[in-house]
Amino acid sequence: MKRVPERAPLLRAEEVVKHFPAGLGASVKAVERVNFEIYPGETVGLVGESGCGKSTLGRLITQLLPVTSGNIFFEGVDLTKLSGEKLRQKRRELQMIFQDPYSSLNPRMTVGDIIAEPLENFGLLRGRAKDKRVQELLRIVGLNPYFNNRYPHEFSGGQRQRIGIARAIALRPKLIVADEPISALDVSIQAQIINLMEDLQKEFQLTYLFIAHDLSVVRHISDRVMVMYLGKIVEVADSAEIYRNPRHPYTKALLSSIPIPDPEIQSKRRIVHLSGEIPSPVNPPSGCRFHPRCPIAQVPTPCADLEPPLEEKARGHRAACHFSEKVPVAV
Amino acid sequence: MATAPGVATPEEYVGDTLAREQTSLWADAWRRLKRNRLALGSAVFLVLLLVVAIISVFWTPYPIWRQGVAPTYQTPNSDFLLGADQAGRDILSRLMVGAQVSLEVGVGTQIIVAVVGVTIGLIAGYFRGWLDGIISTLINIFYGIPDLLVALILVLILGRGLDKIIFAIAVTRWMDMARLVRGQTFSLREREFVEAARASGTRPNKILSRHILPNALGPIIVQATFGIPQAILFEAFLSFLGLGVQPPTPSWGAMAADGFHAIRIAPHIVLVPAIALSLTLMAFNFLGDGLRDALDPRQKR
Amino acid sequence: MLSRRALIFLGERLVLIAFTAVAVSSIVFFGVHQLPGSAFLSDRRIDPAALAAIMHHYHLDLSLWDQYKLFVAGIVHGNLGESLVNRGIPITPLLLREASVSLEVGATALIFTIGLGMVLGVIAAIKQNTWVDYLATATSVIGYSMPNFVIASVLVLLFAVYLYNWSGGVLYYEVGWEGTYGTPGQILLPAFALGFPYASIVARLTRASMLEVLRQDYVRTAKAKGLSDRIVIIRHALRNALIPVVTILGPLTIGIITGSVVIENIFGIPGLGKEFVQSILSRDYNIVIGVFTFYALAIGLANLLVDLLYTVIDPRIRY
Amino acid sequence: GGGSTANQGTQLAADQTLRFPLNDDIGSFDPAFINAAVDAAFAQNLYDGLLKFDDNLNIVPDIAKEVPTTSNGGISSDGLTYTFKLRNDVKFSNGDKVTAKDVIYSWNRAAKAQGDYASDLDHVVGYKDVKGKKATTMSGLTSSDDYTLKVQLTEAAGFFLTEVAFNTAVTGVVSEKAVTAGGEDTWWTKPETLIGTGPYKMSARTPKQSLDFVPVDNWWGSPKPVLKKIHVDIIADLSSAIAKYDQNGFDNVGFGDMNGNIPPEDVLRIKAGPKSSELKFIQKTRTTWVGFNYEKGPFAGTAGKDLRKAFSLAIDRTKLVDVACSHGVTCSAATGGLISKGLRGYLGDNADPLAKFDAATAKQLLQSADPNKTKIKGLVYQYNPGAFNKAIAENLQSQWQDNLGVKVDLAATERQTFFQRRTKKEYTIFRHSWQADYDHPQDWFDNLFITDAGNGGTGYSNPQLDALVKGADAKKTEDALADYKKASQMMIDDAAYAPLVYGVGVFLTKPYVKGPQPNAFNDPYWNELSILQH
Amino acid sequence: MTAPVLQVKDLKTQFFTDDGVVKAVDGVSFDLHPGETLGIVGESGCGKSVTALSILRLVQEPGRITGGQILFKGTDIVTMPGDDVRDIRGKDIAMIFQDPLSSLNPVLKVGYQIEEAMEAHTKISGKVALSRAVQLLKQVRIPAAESRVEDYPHQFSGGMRQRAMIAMGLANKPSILIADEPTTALDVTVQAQILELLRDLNEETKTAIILITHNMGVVAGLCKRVLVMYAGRIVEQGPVEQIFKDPQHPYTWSLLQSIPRLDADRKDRLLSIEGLPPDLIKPPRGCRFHPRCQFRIERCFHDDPTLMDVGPDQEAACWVTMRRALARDGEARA
Ligand SMILES: Nc1ncnc2c1ncn2[C@@H]1O[C@H](COP(=O)(O)OP(=O)(O)OP(=O)(O)O)[C@@H](O)[C@H]1O
Ligand SMILES: Nc1ncnc2c1ncn2[C@@H]1O[C@H](COP(=O)(O)OP(=O)(O)OP(=O)(O)O)[C@@H](O)[C@H]1O
Ligand SMILES: [Mg+2]
Ligand SMILES: [Mg+2]
Repeated sequence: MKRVPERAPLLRAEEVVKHFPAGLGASVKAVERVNFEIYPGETVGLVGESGCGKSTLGRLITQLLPVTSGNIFFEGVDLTKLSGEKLRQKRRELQMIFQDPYSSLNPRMTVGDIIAEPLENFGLLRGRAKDKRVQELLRIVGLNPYFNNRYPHEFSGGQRQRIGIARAIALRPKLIVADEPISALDVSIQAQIINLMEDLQKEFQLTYLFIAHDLSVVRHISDRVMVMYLGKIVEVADSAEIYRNPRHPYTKALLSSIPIPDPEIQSKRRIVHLSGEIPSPVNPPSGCRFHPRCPIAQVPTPCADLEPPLEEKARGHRAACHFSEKVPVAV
Repeated sequence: MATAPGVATPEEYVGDTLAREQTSLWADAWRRLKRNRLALGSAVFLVLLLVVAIISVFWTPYPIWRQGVAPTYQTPNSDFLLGADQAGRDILSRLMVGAQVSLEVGVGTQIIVAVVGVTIGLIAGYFRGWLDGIISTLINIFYGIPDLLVALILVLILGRGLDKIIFAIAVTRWMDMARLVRGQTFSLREREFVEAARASGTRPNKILSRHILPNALGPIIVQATFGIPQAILFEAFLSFLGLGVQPPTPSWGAMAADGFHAIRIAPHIVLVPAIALSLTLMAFNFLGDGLRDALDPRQKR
Repeated sequence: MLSRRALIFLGERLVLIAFTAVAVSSIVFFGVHQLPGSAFLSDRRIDPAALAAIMHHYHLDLSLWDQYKLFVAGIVHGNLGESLVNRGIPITPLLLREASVSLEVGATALIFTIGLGMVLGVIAAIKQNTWVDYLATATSVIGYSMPNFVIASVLVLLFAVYLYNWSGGVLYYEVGWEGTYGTPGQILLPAFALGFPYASIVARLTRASMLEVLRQDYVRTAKAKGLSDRIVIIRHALRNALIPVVTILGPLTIGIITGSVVIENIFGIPGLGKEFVQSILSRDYNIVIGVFTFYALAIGLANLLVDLLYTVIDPRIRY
Repeated sequence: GGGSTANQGTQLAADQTLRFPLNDDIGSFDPAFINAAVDAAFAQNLYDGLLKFDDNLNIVPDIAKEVPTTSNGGISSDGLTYTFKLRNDVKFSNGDKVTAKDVIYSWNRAAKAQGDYASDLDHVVGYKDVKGKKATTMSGLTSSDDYTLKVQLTEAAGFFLTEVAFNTAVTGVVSEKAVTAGGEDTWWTKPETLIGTGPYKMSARTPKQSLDFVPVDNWWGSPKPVLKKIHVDIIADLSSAIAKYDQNGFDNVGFGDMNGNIPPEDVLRIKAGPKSSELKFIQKTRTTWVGFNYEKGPFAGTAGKDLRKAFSLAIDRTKLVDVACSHGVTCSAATGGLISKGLRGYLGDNADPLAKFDAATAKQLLQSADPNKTKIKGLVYQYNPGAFNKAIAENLQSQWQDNLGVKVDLAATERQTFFQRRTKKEYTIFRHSWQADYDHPQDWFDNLFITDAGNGGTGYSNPQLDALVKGADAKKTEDALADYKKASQMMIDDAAYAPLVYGVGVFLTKPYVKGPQPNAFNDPYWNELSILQH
Repeated sequence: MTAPVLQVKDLKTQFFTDDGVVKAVDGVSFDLHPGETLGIVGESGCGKSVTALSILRLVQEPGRITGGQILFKGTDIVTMPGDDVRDIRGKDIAMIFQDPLSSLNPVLKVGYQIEEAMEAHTKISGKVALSRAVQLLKQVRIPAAESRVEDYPHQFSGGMRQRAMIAMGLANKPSILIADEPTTALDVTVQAQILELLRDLNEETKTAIILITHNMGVVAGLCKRVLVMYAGRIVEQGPVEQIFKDPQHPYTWSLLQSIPRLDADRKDRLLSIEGLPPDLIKPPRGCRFHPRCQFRIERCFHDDPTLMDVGPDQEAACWVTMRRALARDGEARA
């Protein structure tokens, strides 16, 4: 198991906030004062229920969306202060892999053109050199290099996801944000992509932010895991640690809900019930955002009126809970 | 290991087996279109119409202006296949030139509409914000007024002439295209491949030209195809109210209007251009339907 | 029943419609004054002094801007001025009456349009790819490929002429309008001519929308419950299929308005459409502007109606 | 006059309603403003003047007891003073008596209003002051007692009585009381205040939809009205109106100046059918010709004479009327000068050499005037739209191309714009026409042909003609005719125009409508009509 | 053993598309006993949903059942008159679908849609139906059911919609409930609740459940027996414990190996199944899985295996079976 290196972070998010206008002066508080770091060479997993702000955070990091406030430092440079050509130049280092292998490739462009586009944008390679590079990239991701003049719709989902990966690594970026790269794929294909991503990481010293809602996949691929709930990061820890010793009741509930493909174990497991549904991000609950659903919350104080800070509960293990010690251990 | 013919085997690359055979999306669409007999028949009809229109530039059985080549109100006979009109002019000749007028109006209008509508739509859809606000308001205002009547006033202000009619119709018909392209751009902009292009540092103009426009082209073509009969109808309407092209240039609408009062003594004067008009409109509509089905496989049955 | 919110919404919309009407009439105001020619020209002698006197009477000697101010002052009082050609006729009551006539015909056409269109569309969708479908589809393509003047002239030929001759003058369509509002019989034919092209469009839209809805999961759910086909179609499919159909009510209104320009002339109906052509050709500026104001109001109200209908049909939409 | 067909019996029908259509609403019923024939067609039944035209266009007394002449002392020997003796039994429809004061009021009011026909009074002393707003009454109008009116003229005018008789405009008598009560501009729009002395009064009006008239009780004149109601529907498309006539919804189509608007196709259809006897064709006083720009362009001045002539001779008018007027039914070739057939000043059939068809000469003239056809290149014939004008334009184009080898483009410009541009002499070659107001050549020459005539549009100027016309205008009509004819001859010599057609009015009247036929100017008076049993 | 309530015998359902005939279900047979919970797993497009829809004869154009029998309590649904099928639908066999939002009619109240399910089969007054609907909503644990019956679907959250769908399914106390991926669109926490609900309902009402899913974990938690489908066929079936512990078909085995598990130690690499699922218009000859199978033998290329007994109550369609394959690999390694 890789240890988190004690180096300067590749990326640091400070108090990042994203609000979307939702009409009549209201706003969707998609991401609310989030802080975290990503170190070079590691894979950070980001999990959470649908709509908790994972994708938004991913898009903020790659600057596909402007932040409402806060800063994102990439190798010490504040991305939120950049714009236009300067930002464009930074994009060489920051790439993204998308969830939907069908809508993430332009159906009117050949696969070769799709992969070559990032190269062209920065004028890196031309003519035959470019073609050769494209073919090499195809080979790297396990596709036949001579399919470079085919169109995306001729490929299957898994193959398309490989094309998306080839495009993402074309510029040799330092950080890749992968937004649920496997959740749209057939079960039998998912492992192919996970393995490919792991291989590429080794080969090109990539750093991943891996977004998923499936904790078991995240745990498999990540060195560290961040758990998000309603726009906030509620827990960050080493991936083995978080499974063994969750310090946030939400993480605990999430873990207990994941079905294990073993009837014997599954029939013995006890599910931590969360009452109610995920609240609206337009009017998030006061205090700890999780308190209305929390099995161990003490209402009204402190949970309903005091927002718990994301603080170190153990070495390299941070959680945002007033009663983290009460979270039951093990599954 | 022997491989049975026609049986897929795993090879060195995962990508050796393709999910489908090689076809470009356009070829695919063409294949679907070819199967639609009505659309294909319409396309053939329209090509013939185009040929007739081109021929009419150089030759017509009789000069379209010459009166008294036949007795007035002559019903169709072997010399005058479609009869003669109230001034004793050959209707067939006039019908041929009328095809020319209709096609010019239809296509000319749609070219302007396409250029203007696509540009405006792309700008509004891609850059959004206040620009989109202004454009959308403009579009809504134009939708709130009776287009034809505005075109009519414009023709009165500008004066007659094919170019002016084309302009006037285009001025009142650009919104459909602009709204369509705006909507397309809006949704395409949100598609992940556009995000991917942005993420990999593609400049906006290239995103518009390489990613958004080509993907919106299908609906644009369909819209333009449906726009043509509309424009032709507009011209016929204006002609019917006596505001069409200058006589003796015949437009089908004007021919019908001129013969309108003769409907009780010589219905063919009205019916011939009316049928030609209806057939042409029908052909464009069928072709539009066919194109839409072909270019939008979701509707495929 | 109306909530406060709904009332505010309604109020806002009505203000907006009024504003649009003023805006449209303003544009038309400046537009028509660009038209060459004037209402006072004829092949008679044109004495400059006399002309000046008339121009003065109608304030046409003022600057366009001053005229506009007068116009706006008038319009807020609902006064659209006086006809330039038919002297001494105040426009507002005239147009109100003509609008009511057009509304009568237009509404009949609209009812007819929607009724026939939906029936054709639904039948075609249910019997997809059968001869019924082809027949209905063909009818509708023919319908919107025929200019309304063609339809109207054929109808006149059939019902006013051939039917009269055939029945020996017993059965016939009486051309020309009795009084202000005509008889139901007299409304029917123009309403048909006016509505048929649009009925075809509605039919086509209904068919497409119906087919789309019939593919939806909830239709499958309804079938899985064991509901009969009739109930599935009426209760589950139709109402949802109506939603996109309602959308075109706005454009439909515009279509019927423009269509009325031709139809009213052919059938001799004393409505706004007939007025429009006459007044613009005779440069009766005030009437042209007035007609447009009415049209803008009608279109605005139609769109409001569409939005209200939405809330009735689709509970997801709330204002 | 007299009923046309009486085979249906001579019994009067129980329902004495006359129904006929108009294609547009009337412009005004205020005599001071009336300027259209359609308005006049109604006004003649609502108002009276001192004199009027009878069914045969003779000037006959109306409110006046007799037509003034030199012999009966009504006209002074210098032709400057006219004295009218008024009947003393004339009443307005509200019962008020009519006196000379009412006449003076009406005339002054008209002069002040400066409607299109106000100039009919321009020979009256004091008119210029009223026009120039220096006075409100014309000093030339005086009355010694309630029933005597004296009119002073500034110069002798042979056509003055004609102008007085043309009483539907300007000289019609209105009631001051009613005008004041109803408002200067609006009194005539309401049945209550539309007060005249005629046999009928307006009983209802829905603007742009219908008009209704009923007889005035105990009307003072004769014959006493028989028709109990006149109902007029406004139907934009006359074909629809004719369909309604076919269905017995109308008793007549053509009254109210609609006789020139009946589509030739309907005329042909009815003419070929069983009801052809219901069609009546009346020679109307309208002439259509081609105007040339006399000031600039290829046709200008004396230099352009040959070209003008060539264009005129190249027109085969038989073919023209064949196509444009349903085989010559709705119009006839204009072969006797510009003043229409049937009017004083008409030169006689085939008297106009410009109306000859002679393609050979035409070509020759063109060849000598413009051998390379450079001057006439890009020629555009201007007209205002309308089925008739368009048919003529298209036929002219066809003929000029065939007979002269000249390609002339056509340009339709809407009526309103057309007149404006034509008056500004922007057009080179264009449609021109005139409908006589009254039967006097002065109406034509002063309006159209003298230098700077208000409605010329050509810029035609011939000082000799001007002088001749001025002299003729002062003469008594009978004496002046020769001069006018001479003036017409001058225009022929100048080839000032290319004559086309004279208008023919078409009337469709049910056989049971009894009464006189319309004449060149007017519909029959309603009080002379009745409905027979049918 | 009781008689099966549903017997599917050699079911064949095909779609006649422009591109060719899609053999979506190609000879599927299985039995369902009263009160049983049966899982059907397989990756996308293998024919799970079409099988389910075929049972209620809800396959839409251009699809058609082209062969086989579906015996419900002894009578064949395939050949039944339409009206009789309609009687069975929703009354004896109920079905719930994957996307609860699109499966509920957006313009009708939730309560009404449940009442309708009852009124389609029994004559009851509106009042009774309404109180039944409230009761059903309570049964599926929807809080404040009395007021929520008046809500429209869009006012419900995802989990509540699926509960409402289940309530609708239970309205006529059917003997079979077919749930087609009832939790795929839901979050894991909600999924856990729905699965628990289904388990409880199965125990309470003894309704037999067919649960369709592609998630092996979901089957493990709910079902007693499982069918594994691949390319329109059943490739393996048996009791859940058996299949998960000792899968005999390489496809089942690979599937279980290829998914990361929370409970196991983290592995460096997952086992991956190479290649693509086959095209059902032109499926591979021989065993349909052979192009992707790492244990194939010569015979697999041309011989199509049928289900064979591979253990107690366990069947697999494979010439090799994992038992033999693993033994062979062991030999090779040794
Ligand atoms: N462009 C946008 N405009 C408005 N609201 C948005 C926008 N994008 C996201 N949101 C809202 O922000 C919240 C977070 O969305 P986000 O897509 O980041 O969630 P997620 O965690 O990625 O969910 P999922 O697992 O469904 O992908 C949601 O409530 C969403 O509705
Ligand atoms: N309407 C249709 N037309 C053509 N082919 C169809 C149609 N519906 C289903 N199919 C085909 O039938 C096969 C089986 O589909 P089915 O929906 O049963 O798969 P599934 O196992 O339920 O997959 P998923 O997990 O995606 O729901 C697929 O290959 C599909 O392409
Ligand atoms: Mg997301
Ligand atoms: Mg499925």
